[in-house]
Amino acid sequence: MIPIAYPLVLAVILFCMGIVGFLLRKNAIVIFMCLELMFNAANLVFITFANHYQVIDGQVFVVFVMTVAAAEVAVGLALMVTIFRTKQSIDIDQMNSLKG
Amino acid sequence: MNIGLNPLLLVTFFPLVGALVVLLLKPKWKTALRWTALVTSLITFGLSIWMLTRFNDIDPEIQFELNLPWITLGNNQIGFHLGIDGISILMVLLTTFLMPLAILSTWKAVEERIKGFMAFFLLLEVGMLGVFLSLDMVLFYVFWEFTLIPMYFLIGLWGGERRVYAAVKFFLYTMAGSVLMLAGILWIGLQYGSFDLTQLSGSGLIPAAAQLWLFGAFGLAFAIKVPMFPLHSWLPDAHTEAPTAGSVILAGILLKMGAYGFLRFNLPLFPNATVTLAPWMAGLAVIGILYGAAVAYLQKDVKRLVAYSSISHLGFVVLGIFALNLQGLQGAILQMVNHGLSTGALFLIVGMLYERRHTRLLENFGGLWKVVPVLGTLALITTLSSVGLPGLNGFVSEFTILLGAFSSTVIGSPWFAGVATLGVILAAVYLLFMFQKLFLGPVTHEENKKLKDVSAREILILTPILIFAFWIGIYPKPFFMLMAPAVEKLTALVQSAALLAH
Amino acid sequence: METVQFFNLVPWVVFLPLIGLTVNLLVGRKLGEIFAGSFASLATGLAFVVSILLAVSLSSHPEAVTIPLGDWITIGTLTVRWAFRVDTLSVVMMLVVSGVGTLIHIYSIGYMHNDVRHNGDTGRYARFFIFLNLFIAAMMILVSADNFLMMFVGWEGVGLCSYLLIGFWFEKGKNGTGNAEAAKKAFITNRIGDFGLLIAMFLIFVNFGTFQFDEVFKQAGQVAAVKPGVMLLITLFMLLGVTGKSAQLPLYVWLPDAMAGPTPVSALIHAATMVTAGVYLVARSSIFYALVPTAQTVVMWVGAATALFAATIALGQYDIKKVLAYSTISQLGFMVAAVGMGATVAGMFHLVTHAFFKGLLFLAAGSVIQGVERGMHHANHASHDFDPQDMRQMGGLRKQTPLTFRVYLIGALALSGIAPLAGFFSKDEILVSAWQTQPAIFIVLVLAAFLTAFYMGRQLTMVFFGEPRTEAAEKASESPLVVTLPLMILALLSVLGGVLNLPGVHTLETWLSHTLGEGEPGHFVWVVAGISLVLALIGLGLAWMIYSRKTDKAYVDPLKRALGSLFTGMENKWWVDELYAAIILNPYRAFAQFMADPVDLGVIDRIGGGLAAGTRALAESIRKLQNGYIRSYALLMLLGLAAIMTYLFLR
Amino acid sequence: MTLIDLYSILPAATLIVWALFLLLANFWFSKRQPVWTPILAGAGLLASLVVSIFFTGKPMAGFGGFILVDGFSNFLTPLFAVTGIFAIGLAYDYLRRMGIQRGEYYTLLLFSISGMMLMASAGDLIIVFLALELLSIPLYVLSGFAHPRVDSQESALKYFLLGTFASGFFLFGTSLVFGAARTTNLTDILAIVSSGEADTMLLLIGSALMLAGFGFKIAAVPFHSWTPDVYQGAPSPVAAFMSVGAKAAGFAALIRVFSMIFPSLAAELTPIFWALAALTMVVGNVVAIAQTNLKRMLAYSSIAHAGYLLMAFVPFGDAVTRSNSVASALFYLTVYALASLGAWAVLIGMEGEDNQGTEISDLAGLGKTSPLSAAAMTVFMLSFTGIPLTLGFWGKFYLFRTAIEGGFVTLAVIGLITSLASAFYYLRVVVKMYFQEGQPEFHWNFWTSSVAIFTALALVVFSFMPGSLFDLALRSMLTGS
Repeated sequence: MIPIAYPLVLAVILFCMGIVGFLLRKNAIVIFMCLELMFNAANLVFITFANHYQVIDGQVFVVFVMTVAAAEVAVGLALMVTIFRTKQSIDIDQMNSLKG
Repeated sequence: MNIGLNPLLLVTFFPLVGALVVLLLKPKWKTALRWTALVTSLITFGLSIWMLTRFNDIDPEIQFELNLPWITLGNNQIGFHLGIDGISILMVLLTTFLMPLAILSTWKAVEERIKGFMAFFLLLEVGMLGVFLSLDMVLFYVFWEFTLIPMYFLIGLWGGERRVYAAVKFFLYTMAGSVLMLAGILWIGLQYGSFDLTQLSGSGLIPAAAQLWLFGAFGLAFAIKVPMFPLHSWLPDAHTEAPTAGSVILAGILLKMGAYGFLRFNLPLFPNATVTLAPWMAGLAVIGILYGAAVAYLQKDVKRLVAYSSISHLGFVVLGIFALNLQGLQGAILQMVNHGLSTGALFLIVGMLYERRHTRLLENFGGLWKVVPVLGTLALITTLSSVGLPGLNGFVSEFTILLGAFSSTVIGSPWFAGVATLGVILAAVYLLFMFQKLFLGPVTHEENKKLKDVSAREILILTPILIFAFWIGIYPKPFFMLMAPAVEKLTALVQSAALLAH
Repeated sequence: METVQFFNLVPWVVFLPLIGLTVNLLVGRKLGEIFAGSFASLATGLAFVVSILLAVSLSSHPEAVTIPLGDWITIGTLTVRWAFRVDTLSVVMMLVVSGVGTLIHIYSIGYMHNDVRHNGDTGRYARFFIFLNLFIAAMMILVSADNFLMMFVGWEGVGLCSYLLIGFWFEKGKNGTGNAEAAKKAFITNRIGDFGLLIAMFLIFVNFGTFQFDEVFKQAGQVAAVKPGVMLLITLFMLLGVTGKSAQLPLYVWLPDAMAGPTPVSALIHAATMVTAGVYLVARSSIFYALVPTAQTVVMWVGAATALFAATIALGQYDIKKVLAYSTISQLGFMVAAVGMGATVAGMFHLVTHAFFKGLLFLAAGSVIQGVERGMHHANHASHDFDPQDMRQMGGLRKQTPLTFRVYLIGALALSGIAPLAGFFSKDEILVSAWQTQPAIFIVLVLAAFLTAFYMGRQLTMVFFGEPRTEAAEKASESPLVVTLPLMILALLSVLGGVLNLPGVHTLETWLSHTLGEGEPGHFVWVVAGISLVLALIGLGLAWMIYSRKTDKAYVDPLKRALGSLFTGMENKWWVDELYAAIILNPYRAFAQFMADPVDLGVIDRIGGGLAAGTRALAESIRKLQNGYIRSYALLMLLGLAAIMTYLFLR
Repeated sequence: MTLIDLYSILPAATLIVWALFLLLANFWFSKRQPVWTPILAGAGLLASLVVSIFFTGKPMAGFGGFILVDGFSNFLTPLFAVTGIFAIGLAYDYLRRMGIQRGEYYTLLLFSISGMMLMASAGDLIIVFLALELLSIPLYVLSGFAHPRVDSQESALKYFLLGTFASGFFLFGTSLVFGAARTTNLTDILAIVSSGEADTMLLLIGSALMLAGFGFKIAAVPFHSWTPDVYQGAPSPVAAFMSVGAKAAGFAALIRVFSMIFPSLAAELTPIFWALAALTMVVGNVVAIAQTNLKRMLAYSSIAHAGYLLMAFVPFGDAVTRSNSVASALFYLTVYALASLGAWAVLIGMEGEDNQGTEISDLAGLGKTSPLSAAAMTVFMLSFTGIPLTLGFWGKFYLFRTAIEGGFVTLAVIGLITSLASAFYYLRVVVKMYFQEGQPEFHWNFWTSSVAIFTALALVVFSFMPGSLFDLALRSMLTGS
């Protein structure tokens, strides 16, 4: 049996990687992948605890999260495509005309 | 009692009826709009006189009380609670008296958007009367804040060159004071389960420590409105930029709301704090008296000069209030009326000059007494009333205030009144300076040589005020009798608290 | 003995002039000059009749009578009534005010007829009489009041009338505003005095609980025993009021400027009646002063110093009215010194006689001025810098205006204290008191009396003797009967006024003793009388010797050569106006300016604006965080979260 | 699935079904009679409104506690439906004028509203998450609805990325709470937390992360940065809808989750809420002063109002105050919703192509050219400021009363002072409209103007009798309290 701490630490590391990636990368696609990383870190925690407590709630939650994430991908990618069409770029640092 | 016939309800909301009628009229029916407003305010005045005839002037208690449940919130009842006593009745009468005169003064002065002007003016009257008649703190606050809106528009739409600046400043300053008052009201309501003044006044419920900061929270709102030094800087701008009728009401009535607030709230609700802080308030009042007088002296704009004179005159009111004895308090209330009359009349006169010359700068006038002798004479009497010449109204109140303050045990030192008496000299300095610049000396400007003297309408506006100026100066007894029982009750209340505190 | 009592008529001394002014206010302008003038005179005359009736009633019933009219202010323990007090003191004042007042009203009918034409606005004829009647009413309130507060109404009321009448020709004077400035100066200086009186009244109320004369004076001894400091304060603050109204040091400066008013005003208000209100006040409150020796000393020294000081200035003046003005100040100083010494009767006596002869002198001076004005018109040189009041432009007028000359001579001699004219007796009585109790004061007053004789001699010589120095003086003419008749009556009174209180008879003394209490009757001291008479004669003679020689046109005062810079000081009124400007007016103006501009607009007005600006600056700086970059927004969120976490861990 | 289960989600379900139907119907209408799509969408919302009102006063739990129908949801569900109706009213003319008249707008709107309704009655963290996404994802799309306008796309991307970022925090927080409490059901979590079996540290960290997620939705400082940019870039009716609906839903979730499961952590969390509320009020109001664009000004104003709402929520741990805490927040939300929708309605009337006409200075002269709109706008501004004789005053009144009742006098004073600062920028709008000359171009439209006038009237008329609304809010109790 793997101690519960291991997957939890891994989840935290994944979550932080996601955050750091979000803050450091410029490409919207990569940033979006970092967000998926954050979601999946959470999924990992759910699974870990569900397994630890032997309850099913965690697994249920994970299934929903994955579904929702898929929906988000659909919306997100569609958005990026339309942006790429107008701006020929998905560098998020070029998206700063609204400010103040 | 039949609610529909309650005089307070009729007096307070009759102007609203007029305002609605005004809203139904077409903007181009200028004469109809003016007459509607005038007749409304006259009927309101009549109603208030009717109320006066039914007022029992030996009863110190609240009369014509009307207490309808309005809003329930948790353990708090907010009542639609109106009532009148000897302290508020003079304020109500002053309001209803000045209103028709102010409206009459707009006959020629306001030519644009008359409909809006009259509607706002009548709404303002509702708000002011509500302030003077409310006995529920929340209701009071509602009326108090509501008066801001019509006045804001009156200044902002019909004012002078810097009207926007003045309107916004007026609004923000007043609101700055009242937000803390709201906190105080809420705190009291939560702690003692009531917003009802009649239950809270003199109840001794509020502990002395809490009284201090509550006094501050309420006092700030009132001090800004009065205005007391150093919170006065909204006033010169608002007065100067407001249209004549607006200035009259602003000086005549709106400022009184602050002083009235002290009387109605700070004294009976926080008697211990009142006694503790009285020397400080008196000190600020004295500074205000001298400061207002000094600053008024060198103003170049007549309206600004009169505005600063208000600071000085209202300083007397505050001094009288915090003398906390009969002379001081009755003098203060009478001074409120007197300032409303004499400063109101001064603004009306300045307005008449402005209508003729379209300037308010002193340097553009001079020697007008020769050109417009009747106006000059009326202005002279008004000025003297403001100077506090014995035989006219201002003297009676200023003298009694100073006498009260001089002998006040609460203020504790005759120095306050002694120094304040210097204000009597300074008032002569700046007011005679003003009169000289306007009416004496040679006529130096060609445009001034052909000015028209007062019209019948203008005489009609000023005469009632001057009649009262003489009346109060020579025979103020009816006025003192009207307020005496209520003031005696208030004084007894505060002084018993003072005994406990010492 | 049962006689008819007229005490209930006393309110009419106020009402009659009020009726007069109301009628003139409504119809005076329409009905013309004759009506306005005579109606006003009639009103005052009737007031005089009432005063006489009151005096008659008092002679059989000398105790003070109070006639209440109505309540005025009633608050708690403060009760003030409109009530009239008839006693021997107030009736003396009433008689003087209405008597001299009536004469001056009549005089004005003629004088103002010319004056309004000379100054170019005939519309103001009726206004003059309205103000004059108002003055009589106010003065009557002052002297007949039964309490301090009502007296204060009259006190300030006469101040107002003084203001209005000084500024009667408000568009004239130096730079067109000179008269208005003079009026304002008078009012404000008086207000400074009133400040003192107000404080005194506050103290009276706090310590006595009432303003009513009888009740206050009844307790005076008691209070003085318990609180001597309070009594000292009351009397000294009251003295400040006296110095304002009666033009004593240091507040006398308004009176010379007040000569800007028409000459009847100078005679009535600024010589005969209003300015004596201060003397009246001290006389009225003599019980107070008797209890506070320190205050008495201060009062008498103020009076004596003023008497001498003003007399020195009078020496160096060229304006015919200014000389009389300083003389008035000086004579008021005599009266104040007298009441300060406790010689109240002597002070009142001098007050009455002074009203006669100084009223006479002013009116005669007015006659002279108008005579010269007429001469000016005849001479047809309407040059603007010609001043019909400048004595240097006169000379030899005894031929052109013989009647005026004669009455002027009587007045001047009375003022100088030549026996047996009125001034001799009254002044002598003051000097005797000083001789007996205060030798230092005596010396000062005698010196002042000598100077008085000298400047009157100077004036007489410059105006009436020698040869005319200008064409206008040459062509000057005598005034009509309506002007000269009051002059003759006043001259008669100036001659005979002394009988009021002849040594050994003491009519006035006895009369006033009902109000002021039994005092020690003044003796007649031959030495004093001798000294004062001799000095007066020397003064007159010296002046005659010095001034009668000088006739050339470029007039330089002979004294100037003799006294040098000392005379320059007199000429320039010892620069007191300049001094006040430097230490009071200009600093106040600078203070007001400082308060108005840097303080009010620069500091207090900016508090609100500063807060707003500060908020705005804060807003702009926070706004910079909102830079539009997604990553910085995310970082901000992360930092917020980190802060929350840190708090949770460190808690 | 029982009938109760069905009833419990009926308003949301109605909308979802209706939306799907509308998606199909739109193919038919979009080209020929585009006016029918909004009318049908409105009908759907009306149906949902009727259903929700019909079930008012019947507390129930559906799907084994997943859905809680209680006073709280009964208050919010109709509010969301009405907001939706107004949002449709605002949209029709706007979309036509901007040339983005696509029927999907209404479908997406209905989906989002159904998410909000679910949020209000969520009884399980799973539902909270699902509802959050259900309301957010359509909004991401709607923000970019005005493509190819670059502003709109930028706002959509910002909203999407930051929103998902915040969802990540929320999700991770949820997982930690699950780890601590072994369940995701709110009622069960409460039981475990109060029994003391749960790991407090995990709970605290979890709650902080969740707070970040909610903070984003309600636009609380420092999670607010997206708000002005998105409001400015998104089509105005969407921004209007977001400023009301999304904020209300965020608060619904915050109130639901925190007052149901974390009252025992109140000691730890209260200072955090205190600081968030103070910071939000200050930053929102202060930065709004510096705004020149009306949309951004309204955005900062919405941040500021989030701060006031948070203030009501600060005493959430106090059992005595809690009912007032929830009730005052709901009351304030309602008042704010009316004023905000109205203000956006006037703004929409002002807006031309490419964000033209949305500067505050563009309002100059509106008082003369369109007196009714200007008067309505004045009412909204006064209501935002909290001046009497508008409902805004009573909103603030109740709110500050709650804060003072909870003992947070200092916070109330901060709130009062910042509301004074807010007068500064709200008044500027009035100044522009009335006191300055100008010829603004106002696109009058019946539906848009109706929204403005209706909300303005409601704000004024109800201010004379706020008592019934107070009662309504006070009856909106949460399950378990």
